Amino acid sequence: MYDFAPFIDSYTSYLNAHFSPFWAGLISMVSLGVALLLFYAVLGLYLVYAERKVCAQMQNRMGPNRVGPMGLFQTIADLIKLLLKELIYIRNADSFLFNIAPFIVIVASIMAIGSIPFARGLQAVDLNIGVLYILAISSMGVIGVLIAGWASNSKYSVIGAMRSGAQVISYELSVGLALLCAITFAGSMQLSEIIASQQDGWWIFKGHIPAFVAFVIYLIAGTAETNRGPFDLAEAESELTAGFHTEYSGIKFAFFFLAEYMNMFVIAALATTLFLGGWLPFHLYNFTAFNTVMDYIPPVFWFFGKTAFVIYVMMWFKWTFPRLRIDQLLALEWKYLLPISLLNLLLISFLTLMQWHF
Amino acid sequence: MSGPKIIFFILAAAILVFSVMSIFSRRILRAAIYLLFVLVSMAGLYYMMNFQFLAAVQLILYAGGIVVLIIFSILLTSQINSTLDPPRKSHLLLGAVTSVLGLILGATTILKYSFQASASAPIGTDMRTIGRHLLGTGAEGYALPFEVITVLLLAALVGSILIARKPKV
Amino acid sequence: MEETLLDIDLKDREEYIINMGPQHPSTHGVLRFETCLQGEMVKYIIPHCGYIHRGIEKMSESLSYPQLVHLTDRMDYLSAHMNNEAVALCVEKAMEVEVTDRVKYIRTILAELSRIASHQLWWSAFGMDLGALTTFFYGLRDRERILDIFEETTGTRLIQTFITPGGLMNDVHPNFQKRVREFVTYFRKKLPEYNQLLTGNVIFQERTKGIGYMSKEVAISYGVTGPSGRGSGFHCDIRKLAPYSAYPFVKFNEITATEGDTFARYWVRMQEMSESLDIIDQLVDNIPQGDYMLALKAIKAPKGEFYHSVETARGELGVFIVSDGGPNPARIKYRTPNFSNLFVINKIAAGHKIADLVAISGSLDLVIPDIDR
Amino acid sequence: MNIEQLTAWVTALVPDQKPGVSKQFAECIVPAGQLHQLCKDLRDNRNTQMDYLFCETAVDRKDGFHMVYHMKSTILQHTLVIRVILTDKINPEVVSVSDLWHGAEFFEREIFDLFGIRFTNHPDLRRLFLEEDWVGYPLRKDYKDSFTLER
Repeated sequence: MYDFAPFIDSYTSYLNAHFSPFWAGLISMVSLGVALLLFYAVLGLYLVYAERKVCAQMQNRMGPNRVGPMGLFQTIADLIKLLLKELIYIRNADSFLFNIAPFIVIVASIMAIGSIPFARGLQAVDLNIGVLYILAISSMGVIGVLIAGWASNSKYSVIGAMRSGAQVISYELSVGLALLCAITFAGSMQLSEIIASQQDGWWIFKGHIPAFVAFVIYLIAGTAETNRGPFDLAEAESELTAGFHTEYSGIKFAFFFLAEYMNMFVIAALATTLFLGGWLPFHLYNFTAFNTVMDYIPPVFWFFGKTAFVIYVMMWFKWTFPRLRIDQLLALEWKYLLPISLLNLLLISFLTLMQWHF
Repeated sequence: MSGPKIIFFILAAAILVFSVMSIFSRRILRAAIYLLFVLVSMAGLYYMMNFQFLAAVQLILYAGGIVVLIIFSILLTSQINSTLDPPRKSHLLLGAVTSVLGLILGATTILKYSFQASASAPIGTDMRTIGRHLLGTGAEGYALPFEVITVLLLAALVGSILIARKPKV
Repeated sequence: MEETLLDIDLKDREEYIINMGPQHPSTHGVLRFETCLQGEMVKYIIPHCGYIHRGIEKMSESLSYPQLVHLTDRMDYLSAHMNNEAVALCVEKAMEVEVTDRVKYIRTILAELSRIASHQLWWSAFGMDLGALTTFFYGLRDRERILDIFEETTGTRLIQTFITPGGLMNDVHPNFQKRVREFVTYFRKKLPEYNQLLTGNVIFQERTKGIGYMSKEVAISYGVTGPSGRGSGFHCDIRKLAPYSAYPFVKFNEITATEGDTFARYWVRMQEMSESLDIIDQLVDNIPQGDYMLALKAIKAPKGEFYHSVETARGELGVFIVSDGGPNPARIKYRTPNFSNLFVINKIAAGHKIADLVAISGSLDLVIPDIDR
Repeated sequence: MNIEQLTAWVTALVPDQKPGVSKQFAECIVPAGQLHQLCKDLRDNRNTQMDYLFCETAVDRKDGFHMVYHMKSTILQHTLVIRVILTDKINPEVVSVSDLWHGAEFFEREIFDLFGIRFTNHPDLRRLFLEEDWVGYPLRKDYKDSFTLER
């Protein structure tokens, strides 16, 4: 039920039947690219909308409610505004790097989205190193931030970029180790196999307390890696005005903005896939009636529901916590998260070796 | 021409162009970014050859690690307006001669060697094989213990920084 | 005497100077901190002021006393009532008249209300300085109620010019007592919410405790008064030391802390809010009947020099009037709290991180027009 | 100490002091030359302990610039006003007390900025509010510029 594989197979076989292999390949690539980009843009816009609504809820406000029903078109209107805005050129800035930085950031986040399984059979590429691939790609984003800060020829930006670099490089370790925990359980890096291994229960439930610890560490480190509050030191607006994107305007600023939200989505989607069973429905042990009803809900809803939950938690962090200081941030990673996650990984390896998980 | 071939040529061209630009760029950070493009294109080539693990490692280590390190050190040491001095004429000439010699040497070696397709079945490069080799104790094993020894290098680095650091005033 | 700013060679190439302000979110106004950094660490700070210097003291020399009260609102615009009161009290002292008890009670209630409003705005902005954006909306939500009360009685919300030499501009609105009482019960419930959102937060405590230590000696030497000084254990509450208006009639505590760090200054202000509620509580039901304005022929200070100070939301505001006996002062000097509170920043923030500088300057609660005048 | 005691104390330190006009506080007019030594004594002596200079200002009077120092002891809770009259109205100069009270450094910068009184031994005597190239000292009574309203 609800398998996308036959649909995609029939599409490719249709292309193969009607076009030469070259054109079939090209059309399938282009259609995939267009679909991903559209998805990316729409999702990014609505994540911004969601953040504004969540933030408003936390702050006893209404949030956007004028443009469209419940303000649904507000971010689209904002995007149009940003598109039409004048791009400011900065004297003495390295214009090539200045212009390319937002693209590096946004390309990194688009590429990461490609290998996330949204539902059964709905995945652009199912690499056998899926998790590693996403880690590798998302580690590229920081380069964009670094050169954006440097090329702006602004002191605030440089400080923001340096902070961001130190932060992302440090927290990548914890993200990686927390993901390794799930990989150790599943015995594979392929995202589809990881999901398949959770058929009889999500890892967060099957993996005892260590899995939960890994999940929490992943959430904290993931939030830090996306430069979001309370870890938004790179753009700490009370200290550095806007950090690395102080000098950006118009669509280039929008790129940074979109990429931030899409990175958050990638982090949440990865958490969903590795710990919360991806697009698998929620099942109660041997409670067949309940399980059948759950099965009727399409996997896409399950996936996006879980991801939305994780994203909500991350927004909740942002709107209730004060920001950390840079030394506290690094101390948190190197003194607490990293040792805990190393120990946790050891524990999980032991659990897996002994087959003690459910 | 098939799709993969087009992509191969695009990647190959990117590697060549960006490596040349990386060498000739006067601005040091730009050179680093061109280097990043070269490395990413190389990762693309690996993907095309289905060496996915290698590609990901290339991205993590080189693009995500080394280039970030390079950028970091540039950020810490140089100013936005500073550009590298143009090379001296004699150096330029010497470099050109050396590189032409190198090109001739490389090209003749490659052209003289007759490449033959390997008869043995291709080794699987999926994660399982790599993992077995890393952690294995048989032939081609012991990779992980070897890698762990490199921690010693890290310890030495940290130690040297500690010793060399200016005392806190 | 330790190293002064001039000793430091500004041309040193190693120095990395960034400007916090005048257009910068951390200074809440047009103030510039020329901040020298070493990495993330602040080496020294040179405050530059004068961006909003309007020459209030010079202007006041050509204005009559009831007129120059209007200018005082524009100094510390968050303590407008107290600023008015300071001038009014000083002129009344010079003229040797005493206002009715009704005026005293109303002045005190208004002053305490604006103290709460001011602390609320400070709390909101302080949370924002530390990156907790939600506090801003909590603080402003409740502050709005005070401003509504002000608006009903005085006609304006921020700079009221309601207290004037000889009494008040007008009598209070008939709803005043009822609405103040409503506010007190409302805000008593809301204050714990503030603590839940920010005070108890681990990150917040880590960011504020032990940061920006100011010893009592430093506070006295620099003349840091108000909650900032009291956070260092400096007993400087004019309401206690030299009670004026209705303060002799009420029981309240002077809040002091001995830690002297950012958290102590924060804590003092939070306690002061509930203390102010207590003061209002004791006064609002007992406002006596009487005239709101003394029948004075002319408001003229006799020849001489007069000094009076009041406790505004930020500390000691002193008014020094030199009079030749005419309708306007020969010289008027405002000893404003923020002026003295500002310059301690280099002393207490040097050696901390940039983020701490923002926290420390937030905890000093600076209102820039009050510095420049 | 009360007003009489304080005045007597200052008289003991500076015999040629004159009583001031203030009815509110103890006030003494002292010669400029003895100001710094007097302030130091007042601050450090156990009986006076004037540790808190809460206001320092200048007044432009007919007989010269009056420097008015309001000081207070936070321990003994008594207040004293010291006044110095600078008769030179063109280039007034007085010794700085910023080494005794840190707060004075900035009061004095403001006075320098607006009255043009020079403070000797001041660590950082620059204009505080006005631009470095501002001509004149606005709080002087004879200050004139093109845009001040005349009354």
